[in-house]
Amino acid sequence: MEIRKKYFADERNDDLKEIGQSRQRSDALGHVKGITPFYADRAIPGLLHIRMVRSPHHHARILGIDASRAERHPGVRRVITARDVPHNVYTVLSLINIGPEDEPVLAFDKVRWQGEPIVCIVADSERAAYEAAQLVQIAYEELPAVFDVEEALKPGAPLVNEYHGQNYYRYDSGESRKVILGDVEKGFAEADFILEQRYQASPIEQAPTETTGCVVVPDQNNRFTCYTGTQAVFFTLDNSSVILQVPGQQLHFVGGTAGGGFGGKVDCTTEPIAILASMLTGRPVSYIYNRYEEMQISSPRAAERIYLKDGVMKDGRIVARQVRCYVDSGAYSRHTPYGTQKAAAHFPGPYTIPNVRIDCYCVYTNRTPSSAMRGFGVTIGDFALEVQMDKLARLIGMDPLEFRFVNAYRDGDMKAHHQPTEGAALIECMQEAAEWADWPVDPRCMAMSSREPRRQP
Amino acid sequence: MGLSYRRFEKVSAATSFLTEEAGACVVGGGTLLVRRVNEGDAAVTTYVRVCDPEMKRIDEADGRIRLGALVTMAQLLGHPGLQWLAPAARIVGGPAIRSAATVGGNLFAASPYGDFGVALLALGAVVTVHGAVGVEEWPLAEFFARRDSLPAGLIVTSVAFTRPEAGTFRFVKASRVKPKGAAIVSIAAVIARDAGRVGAARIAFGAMAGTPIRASSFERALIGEQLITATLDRLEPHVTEGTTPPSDAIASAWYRQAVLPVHLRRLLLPEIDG
Amino acid sequence: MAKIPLHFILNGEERAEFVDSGATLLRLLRDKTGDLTAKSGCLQGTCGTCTVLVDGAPRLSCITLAEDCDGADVETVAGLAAHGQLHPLQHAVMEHFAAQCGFCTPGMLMAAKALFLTNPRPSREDVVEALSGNICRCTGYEPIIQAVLSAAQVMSASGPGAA
Amino acid sequence: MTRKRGRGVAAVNYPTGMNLGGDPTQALVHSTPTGNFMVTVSSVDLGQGMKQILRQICAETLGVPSERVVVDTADSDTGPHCMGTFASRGTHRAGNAVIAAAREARGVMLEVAAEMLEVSTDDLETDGAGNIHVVGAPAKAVSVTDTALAAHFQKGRSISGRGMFLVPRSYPSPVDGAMKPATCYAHACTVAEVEVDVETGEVDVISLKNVYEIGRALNPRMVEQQLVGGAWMGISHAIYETTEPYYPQRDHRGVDFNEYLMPGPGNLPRTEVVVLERPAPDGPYGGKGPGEMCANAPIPAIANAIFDAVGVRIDTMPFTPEKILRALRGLEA
Repeated sequence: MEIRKKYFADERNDDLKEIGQSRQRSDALGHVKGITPFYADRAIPGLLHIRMVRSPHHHARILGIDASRAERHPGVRRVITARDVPHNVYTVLSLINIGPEDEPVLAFDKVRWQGEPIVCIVADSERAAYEAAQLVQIAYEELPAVFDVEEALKPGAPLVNEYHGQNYYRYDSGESRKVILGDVEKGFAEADFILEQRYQASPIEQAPTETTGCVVVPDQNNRFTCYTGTQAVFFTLDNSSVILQVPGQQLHFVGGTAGGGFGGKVDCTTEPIAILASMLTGRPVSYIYNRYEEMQISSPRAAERIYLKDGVMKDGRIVARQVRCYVDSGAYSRHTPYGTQKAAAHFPGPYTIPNVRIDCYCVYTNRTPSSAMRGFGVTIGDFALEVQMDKLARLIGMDPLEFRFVNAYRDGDMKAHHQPTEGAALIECMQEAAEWADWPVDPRCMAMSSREPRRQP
Repeated sequence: MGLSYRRFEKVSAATSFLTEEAGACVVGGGTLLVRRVNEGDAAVTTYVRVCDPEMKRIDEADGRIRLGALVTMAQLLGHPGLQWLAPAARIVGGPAIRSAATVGGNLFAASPYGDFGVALLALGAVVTVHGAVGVEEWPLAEFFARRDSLPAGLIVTSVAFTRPEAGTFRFVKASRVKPKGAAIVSIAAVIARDAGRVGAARIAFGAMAGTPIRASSFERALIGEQLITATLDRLEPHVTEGTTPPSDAIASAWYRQAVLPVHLRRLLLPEIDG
Repeated sequence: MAKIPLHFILNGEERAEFVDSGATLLRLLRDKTGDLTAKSGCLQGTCGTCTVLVDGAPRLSCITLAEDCDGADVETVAGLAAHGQLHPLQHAVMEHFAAQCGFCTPGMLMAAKALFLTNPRPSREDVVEALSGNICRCTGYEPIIQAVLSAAQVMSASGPGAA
Repeated sequence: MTRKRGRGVAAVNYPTGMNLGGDPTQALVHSTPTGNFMVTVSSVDLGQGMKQILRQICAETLGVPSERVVVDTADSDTGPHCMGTFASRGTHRAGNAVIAAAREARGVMLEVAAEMLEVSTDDLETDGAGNIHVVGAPAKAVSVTDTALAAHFQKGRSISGRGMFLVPRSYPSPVDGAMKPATCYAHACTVAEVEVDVETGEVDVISLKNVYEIGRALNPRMVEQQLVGGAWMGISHAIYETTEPYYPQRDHRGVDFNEYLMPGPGNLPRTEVVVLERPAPDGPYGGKGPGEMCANAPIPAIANAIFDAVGVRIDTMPFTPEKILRALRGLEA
């Protein structure tokens, strides 16, 4: 890696002693000795283990649950169902006043995705828990399911989540988070060319090598210590406190060292139930996702479908961009209403476009609830935007990199979400890339600067 | 229920135990069975470890090679007389899998796994099985046909095949992830030439059905032909005949059938591939 | 479950432990010996984070049965640093910034050590093959490959028997 | 020729932090009696190196070597509140909180040193090596250790500081979406070169040239870790990964590392990284969050390179061999 200091040299001071130095990581020695303490790396005598009975159906009514055989199974300490959870229906973002509460810790009336947890087995060994889980009998009435974001929004589609009442998250701006700048229809009317395209991505798993989980130990003074791989200690502690209806001071979270996260460990799916199991049994309890659960039960990056419509001039200027983005939240909200809003803030990308209309929909379907992942709300949008940029350039017969220079945002340019651009550096990145990759562009591009105001046409 | 481990020195004793104990299963390298148990399959209640040293041996006599069922992929790779088989042994997982995974266990791997079985099928291997009724030898194809409904107590103890003529065994596995990944398709071929033309051919495909299968139609069509591009182009319709590939997380059935002829051509005519 | 007594060598020390019949080597190591260096990343044999050496061969301890290791010589990362000195592989991983979250690192180190036991002067291709059963989600593998190659150089420069 | 080469470019930006929920983080810094410093936070290190970065930020602010700083992360009994490690906020938010805490601690430290040296605090500077001295007179100095000992045992002062960094919540306008979603943006441009096998649809990424603008590379080797690993994840997203290969059908989902596809050590391109620095005015020493953004630009760059190579557009991620082969056959038809 090289740092090219010729750019923005006057904005940087080089008289720092620690900053800018490639010091060895303080955790490197622990890593190579194998002694970095991950949440499961504590020898705890008498540890109990959790396995979950999960829905085999994508969408079904629960008619009855019979866990009596599981309760009698050797090694089983406790069987937990929805009625044991003090505040069973929750949503993680209620902490920042984003509601409604829409997800049960343990399903009771309905299951809304294949893999949804229903019955929690707490046993002396993983083996005993697995055996008992197979003895739980649940009667279902299957319901029609919907898996496609646009199908889900059609009238008559199966209703996924009754807590919302419709298959989308209702923002204060309506069925979508809207961002509007200028008049997009006027822009299209002026444009020399119009291009409308559809992009899509399917869900992606964060796939950290360490699976999601926690180990809970009952502490003195009726407190519970939760060793966890969470990415958000207090977020998880506070949500656990809400779900368990216990004051936060009764909970002690220890974490800070995760075996990879990539956004996959911001939900709060293992800690509350493990703490509850510890409360109910008085024993230390571990709840560690197996690899199947990490791959298919933990929230993935949401699937998205994106429609981009652009109006572009022969000289390369994009004069209008319309975005319709459907984010597949799965059966519950988790962090997706927030990620969808983040997507709305990110479009139309790092380009200055006078007329923009963005509608981002957070849509409920009968799939694994989605949540954060590295690049949350942005990664798939960037894929769509930057492929679209390539197509637009070719449509008007311009070099794809030059086309980006023409439209790249600069300091002071108004963004679609009505903020002036500050600290732009896209032009300089492209200049460096052009030079380095030997990608010839017009000299006027190489003379541009993010700090020079755009000349209005 | 619970779980236990039983060790048997004699195959016959293990067979009797397996017949009596419904949840008992023979464990080889553990790559299939221990994983199943780890993932919660409570139907398995006893690991049966057979310690017969014969099952760990590699023997060759009169051009006939016998591999004990517990011979590992690592053992095969280290065997000086079997270096020609290395391409098929090396693609079975990373080194840690290969020091556990066995010849016998590979025969039980469901599609798209079990690539070594593809090689054995092309080699015309026979499987020796010990069961309640005694010792039998089954052609490998028959074993695969019966694999999902084997009688209780049956133990695969070895496989045997005739050493192919030098240079006639070919193997390829196409996978997405490199250097190791599950098969899009794997192909093994033993092709003997007779005066510039194909004299005999045994070709097997992996991941093109529920078990490894022989490319029977294509093999028949190939006899007497010159091994050149034009032949393969002409015979291409035979290549996928009889294949019923799975659609799975690696590839769809459509894709497997679409690229099978490409990988087959590249295996048979490596010098031609651009 | 029946408790089975096992004798084995762990990083050069004799050990005797009781295990539940049918337990894996990973459980034996983590639950009984206090050696927590082998990680439990999948329990499927697909990630390599639990890689240890058994009688000098790399094994996935999550799918290796403890009872098959009675009398075996087991090595983990805990035994890699001899007499308080880091192994060249450990040095190299640090120097090359080849660990991020660190969860795959013990398995990677043992996979690399297994390579050196049979091939002290590996090519890049050999290293790639040796690490092919170990998943890393952070680094993109290249720094790990470079670290292993450089450790091999250091070790071959310091003479045979260094492994 | 069955293999065709092409190259493509993509350029992106990425927000640091998200103000759409209110974005606070706190930190505490205190000195031990011998002048070592503890940073206490509840922020999480996922492998990106938070512990080390906060250590360097704290050391820089205090004016001591980073070896004298220990970062204690994520014990809810001792670490003050942090929203968590996500949205590229860790380094930026926790870093700023640590700066604030370290500044306060440094203030006390200099006051004690000033009393010991009988000068004004304005006349003092730190040498970054463990000493405090009079500006322009390095000999007139007291060590950080002696200062801490004196503070603790003689002066009755606590060399400590509290740090808070809050970006107030921005509520988007329901009418036009006007909002301030982030405080600063990182940038990237990637040029990808690929080779496509036209008979199988398989793509090999040959090289990635990545230019990243990340504010300030606070620890360049650690930045490189993120950027190289992130570029790999970009390739992985582009041509391998999904939990649902037949989306929106839910069949045949991968449950292990054999079925959940990612590039192996034998699938690596030549990945090169160049970093530009335009310091963020509100960033800790100008730093932004580079860790998330780095996976994004490679994906469309690869898509565009595939088009350049073989003339097909794959508008659905991931760009599997099957999608490419079907598109190629569509071209022929």
